[in-house]
Amino acid sequence: MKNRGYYGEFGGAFIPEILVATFDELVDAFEKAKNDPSFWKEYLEIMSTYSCRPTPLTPAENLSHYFGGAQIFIKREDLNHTGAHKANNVMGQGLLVKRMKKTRVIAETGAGQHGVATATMAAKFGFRCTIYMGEVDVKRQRPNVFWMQRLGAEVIPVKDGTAILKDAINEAFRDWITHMDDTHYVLGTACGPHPFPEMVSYFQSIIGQEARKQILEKEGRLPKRVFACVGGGSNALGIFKAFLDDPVELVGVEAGGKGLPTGQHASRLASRDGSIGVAQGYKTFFLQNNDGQMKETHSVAAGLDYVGVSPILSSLKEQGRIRVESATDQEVIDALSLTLKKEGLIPALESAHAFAQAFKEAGKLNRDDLIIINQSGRGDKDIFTIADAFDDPSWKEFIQEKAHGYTL
Amino acid sequence: MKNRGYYGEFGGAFIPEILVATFDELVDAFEKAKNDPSFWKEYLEIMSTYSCRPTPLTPAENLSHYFGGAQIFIKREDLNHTGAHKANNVMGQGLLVKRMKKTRVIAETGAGQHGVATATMAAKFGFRCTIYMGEVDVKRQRPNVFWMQRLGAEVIPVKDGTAILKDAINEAFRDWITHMDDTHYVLGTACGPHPFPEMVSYFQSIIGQEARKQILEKEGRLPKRVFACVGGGSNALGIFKAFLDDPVELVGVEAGGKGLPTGQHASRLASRDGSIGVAQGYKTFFLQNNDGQMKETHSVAAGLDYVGVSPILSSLKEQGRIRVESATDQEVIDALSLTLKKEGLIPALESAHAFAQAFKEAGKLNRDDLIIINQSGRGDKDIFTIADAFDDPSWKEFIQEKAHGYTL
Amino acid sequence: MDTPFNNYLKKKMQEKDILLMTHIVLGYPSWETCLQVVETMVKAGVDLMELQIPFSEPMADGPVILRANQKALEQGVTVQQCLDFARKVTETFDIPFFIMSYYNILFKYGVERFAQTLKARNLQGAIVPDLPPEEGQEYLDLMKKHDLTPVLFFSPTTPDSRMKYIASLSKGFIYCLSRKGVTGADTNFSTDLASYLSRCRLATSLPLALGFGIKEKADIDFIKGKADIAVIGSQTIRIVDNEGSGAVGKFIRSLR
Amino acid sequence: MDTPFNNYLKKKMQEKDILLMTHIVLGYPSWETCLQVVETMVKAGVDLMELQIPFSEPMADGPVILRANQKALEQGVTVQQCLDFARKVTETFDIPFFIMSYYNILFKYGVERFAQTLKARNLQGAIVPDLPPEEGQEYLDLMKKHDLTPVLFFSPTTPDSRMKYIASLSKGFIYCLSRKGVTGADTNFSTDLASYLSRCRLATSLPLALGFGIKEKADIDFIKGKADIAVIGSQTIRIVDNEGSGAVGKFIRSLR
Ligand SMILES: Cc1ncc(COP(=O)(O)O)c(C=O)c1O
Ligand SMILES: Cc1ncc(COP(=O)(O)O)c(C=O)c1O
Repeated sequence: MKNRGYYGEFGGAFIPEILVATFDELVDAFEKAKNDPSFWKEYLEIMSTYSCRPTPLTPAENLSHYFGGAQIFIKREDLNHTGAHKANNVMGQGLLVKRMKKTRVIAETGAGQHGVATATMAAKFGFRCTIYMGEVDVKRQRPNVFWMQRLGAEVIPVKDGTAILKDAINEAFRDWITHMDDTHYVLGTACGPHPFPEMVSYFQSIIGQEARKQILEKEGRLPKRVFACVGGGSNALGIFKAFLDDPVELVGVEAGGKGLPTGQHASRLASRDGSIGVAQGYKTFFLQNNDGQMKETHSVAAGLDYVGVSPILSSLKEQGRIRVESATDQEVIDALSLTLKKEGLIPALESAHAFAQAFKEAGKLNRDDLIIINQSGRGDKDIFTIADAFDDPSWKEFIQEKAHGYTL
Repeated sequence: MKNRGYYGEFGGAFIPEILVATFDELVDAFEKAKNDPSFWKEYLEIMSTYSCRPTPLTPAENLSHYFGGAQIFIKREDLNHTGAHKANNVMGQGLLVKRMKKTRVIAETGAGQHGVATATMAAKFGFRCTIYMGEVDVKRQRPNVFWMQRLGAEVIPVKDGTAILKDAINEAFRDWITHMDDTHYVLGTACGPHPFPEMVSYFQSIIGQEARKQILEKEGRLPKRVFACVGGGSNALGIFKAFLDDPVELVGVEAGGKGLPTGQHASRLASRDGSIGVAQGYKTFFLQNNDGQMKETHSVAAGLDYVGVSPILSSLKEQGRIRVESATDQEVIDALSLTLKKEGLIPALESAHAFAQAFKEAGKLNRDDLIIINQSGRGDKDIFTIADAFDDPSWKEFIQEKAHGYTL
Repeated sequence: MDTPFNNYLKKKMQEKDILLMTHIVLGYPSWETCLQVVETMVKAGVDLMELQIPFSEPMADGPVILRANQKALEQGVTVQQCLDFARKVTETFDIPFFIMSYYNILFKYGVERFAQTLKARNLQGAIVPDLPPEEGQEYLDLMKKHDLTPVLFFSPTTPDSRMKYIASLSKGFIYCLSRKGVTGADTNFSTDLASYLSRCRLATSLPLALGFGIKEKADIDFIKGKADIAVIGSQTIRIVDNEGSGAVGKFIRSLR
Repeated sequence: MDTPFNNYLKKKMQEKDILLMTHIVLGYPSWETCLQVVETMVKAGVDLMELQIPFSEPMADGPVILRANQKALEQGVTVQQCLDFARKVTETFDIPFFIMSYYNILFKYGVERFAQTLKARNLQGAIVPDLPPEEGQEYLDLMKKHDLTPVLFFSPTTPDSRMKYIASLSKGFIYCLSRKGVTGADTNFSTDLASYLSRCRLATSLPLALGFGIKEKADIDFIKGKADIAVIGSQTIRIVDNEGSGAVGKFIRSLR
């Protein structure tokens, strides 16, 4: 095993022996690509012709005015192809897969965003594609399943465990353990065994590189704070990395679910409920019981509803380099609603966590302070959840009529 | 009345006397803006910071290879904020509304795309907003209604006439006739009385300006053909305008619906069923009976399902400068399916008409011929329609379960 | 300028302190009712009538007339039937009748043929709300050629200079919109309206018809002396809808 | 290298042409059944046993063992109960028992405390499939310190050099994965497997246990002489699930 990838005490590669060679190959391919300037160029080229990079940094004048504090800027990852920052990661890994001459990709997905992104990348690069998705999520996120299938991917509902994201990850590993010769596992976030945390944040770092350049060009100075939601941690690391050496406060926002005291949340770092453990191939803070069994988590945002968190974030948190907060489901819905009305933007429920926290802080900052919120994705994918959260009666009627039509 | 805006025998401003002053004011404001170089700069600025302009021109290598003929490029208007070229028009008119110091905007919408775009623009600019939408469309396109409302717009279902797009346009005019003092009517396509056809295509012309530059930069030569779907004509004119003086064949694609011979289509120019008339304030080809009453139209794509067509396109067609074809619902679904699988792109059903026609022609062209398809919007908004078109059983099940959940 | 129609108007205006013009949508709610309504109106002393050929896109009409248009079309009303009905009423009743419709009806029929038909059927002229004079040159010429009256509009948003221009192309009378908005909504009979009407008066020597929102005697009392013709549109349709054609006579008589 | 365990293995290997190691998931389907199964297996001549402490994320396990893990946890099985059960079987039965689990179970329990407990309860060692030696230094040291056997893995994808490295850290025997993939799937007993096993043999002088996919006598016949221990995992769970714990004895006896 060539390299284990530790960040402080976090990270590592806790993988079955059968995968060691595959990881060595991947580490090699990734190191080579990183050291080959043409690789990043190729990456930038595809991100600017297939997706819409650089994505804009939108001044949110109405929200700034509304809170009367810091000037708010929004990094628009929602404008990526497939609607979220997930595109950055899958396209990068896709290029790597081409270099490794593999012909099949697999991925886990929770909300379905990463599954759609991977299926899209696979279609573009001509790879065969299998997506593992917890059965519970398959039911909740049918629109994304529909698109993955239309994109030519096979979607396998995972019925084991709690039948959600973490179980899909296990199942993807099981597939990989079996088919590593022709298959690459496109992990969707900065978690899992080395080199995934490093690799995924490497591809996502394009977000922060752009944002830093954009704010300097526009405003001539750095932001005071940068906010990003934290599921696995990829969009957060993506925007944070470029600011690590700057006097910029970096704020990650986890899912507070029904409130930290209820225990129904997914705050591994912001709550006291997380503890260090080793699962899914890496060491980090997990929401687990004293035996080391993983707990059920809760969030209105499927993409934040995960037991583990990037080891890089755990380490940055322990070092005090980042601050981690949480936002409750209700705060998130309110932040989403305000952002819609004030700016005409529809953040994904995941991203709306970052907005919610920024809104708590913006008013207390000065008018010449700048803050950046990472809008990791767009919310129109979430219509079923958002309509339910708003308890919209005409939506229900619409669905009932639709259903009735199907019965006839 | 200052200016009537004719294109050959098409166009004009057939408006009630009460609106003449409002149109004169609008014509004035638009002329001034056009002649003020800072206006276009302001427009470019907002389109690049709020939306994602320039949108990419994506080489579709897999499709090109598949058809074995022309090299296919796709202009990615789907990557705009709100998911379609509609953003270009609404943001432009929004800037104009600011200049006219009006505080309220109204719009018609069929599929809901233009309604969402207008509601978004209104939120961004702080305008009050009312959207008129045929009751039939409100029922079919509930997701968009939901978003418009969340964006702060009032959505008024129009129950009159055939309760679809054209009736919503009439109703918007009725509102405008009543509230022109503080209200601007943001017409959604290059139709209606002067200056709308000119103004809307002016804002949309950014598509072709970019595309022409991009293809020249990438390939060093002009495309052989450019394909765009034609509803009202705004995305088609948007991409065509930049190529009008070039030796480039411009192909508009109308909705062939269930096939031209069935009469169930919306082909005003490509079929023999269209005839010249005057309605909704302008003269063009309409689908009407011998008495001049407008007919019902049909398309799988709500945004193409309109009785009239841009007078500018009617004129270009009559001059022989553009070719107009049609694609049937089935051809469109097939083209969409192929594009998903081969390129990982999800064109809107509207845009898929352009793809369908391009696919009919690509294989017959040479390998060094280039063609551009305008992907006017993204199709994930169309999931209800597309899932129905694919007759997806798990989708139906999902909706039925959802509905069942609401009944409990 | 002294056409027989002008003479008719002059004579009537001497007899009455205000004239009444009413409106029906042809074929709505049925041809029989239409005929009864016309008869009742004429008997009740209406001085002029607008016969609207229904159109699928009646942009300037409010809900009442809009729905009447729609219903008529759903029932299969054709332009030919409308013109035939018009012939019947001009043969039967001795007041001037105007065709009111949107321009596409004329355009598809052929504007010249339309004018010829109007003349042949003894109609007085036409009212086309979506045809501003700039777009209507051919129409104005043909109406003139066939000795018909093309009624044009003033609106509260029309500047004085444009009123003059419109007046210069007008014959018979000018249709003054009482306010912004479409047919059928309420109008505020206020000093604004009065000063608008005096602007109209200054712009033309033709009689002024005031339309949109006139519903009752009080409205008519208000405009007496300020305009010459009161146009009652949606209100009579409402009455026929709610109380039947029989109620229209009483309503008309109650107005003056 | 001549530990009591090694001596045990040597002795058994002299007696039999192949040894059998079986696997159960602790607490599945019930504690009673577990005890019956262990008893039956020992009586049927099983030479070694793996006792799996269930984990919520058993990444390397296939459907059969995975579901057994899950069911056990749903039934409330705890690590403490598992270790207590282990004490009971080491007290009752006279073969070596190994704890098999994923690393987080050890990590949360405390690796040192875990080793102490294993020793105190007379367990032979542990098998931790998600702990490659590079990550397991502390674990290896502590197992050594407490005279326990940490079983490491070879896999068909392990290069020769790495096999040597793993062998150098190993005690007792080496667990050779028969193929790519997780537990429970079929294995192709082919010349590939044979040449892989001779690679393994070259890399170590320790006995080789072959696991994954062994289901019947034919499989075991194939590996006799190529490996020293046959590991039967999912298959016995299947048999208990389908035919009850009683059927296990007959199955085990049928293998050799
Ligand atoms: C839009 C969006 N944002 C954020 C996340 C969370 O992932 P991460 O923390 O890796 O950015 C997801 C995951 O699905 C997502 O879809
Ligand atoms: C994505 C998309 N494309 C095309 C159209 C058709 O309009 P136009 O012909 O004006 O581009 C619509 C209208 O809703 C649309 O939503």
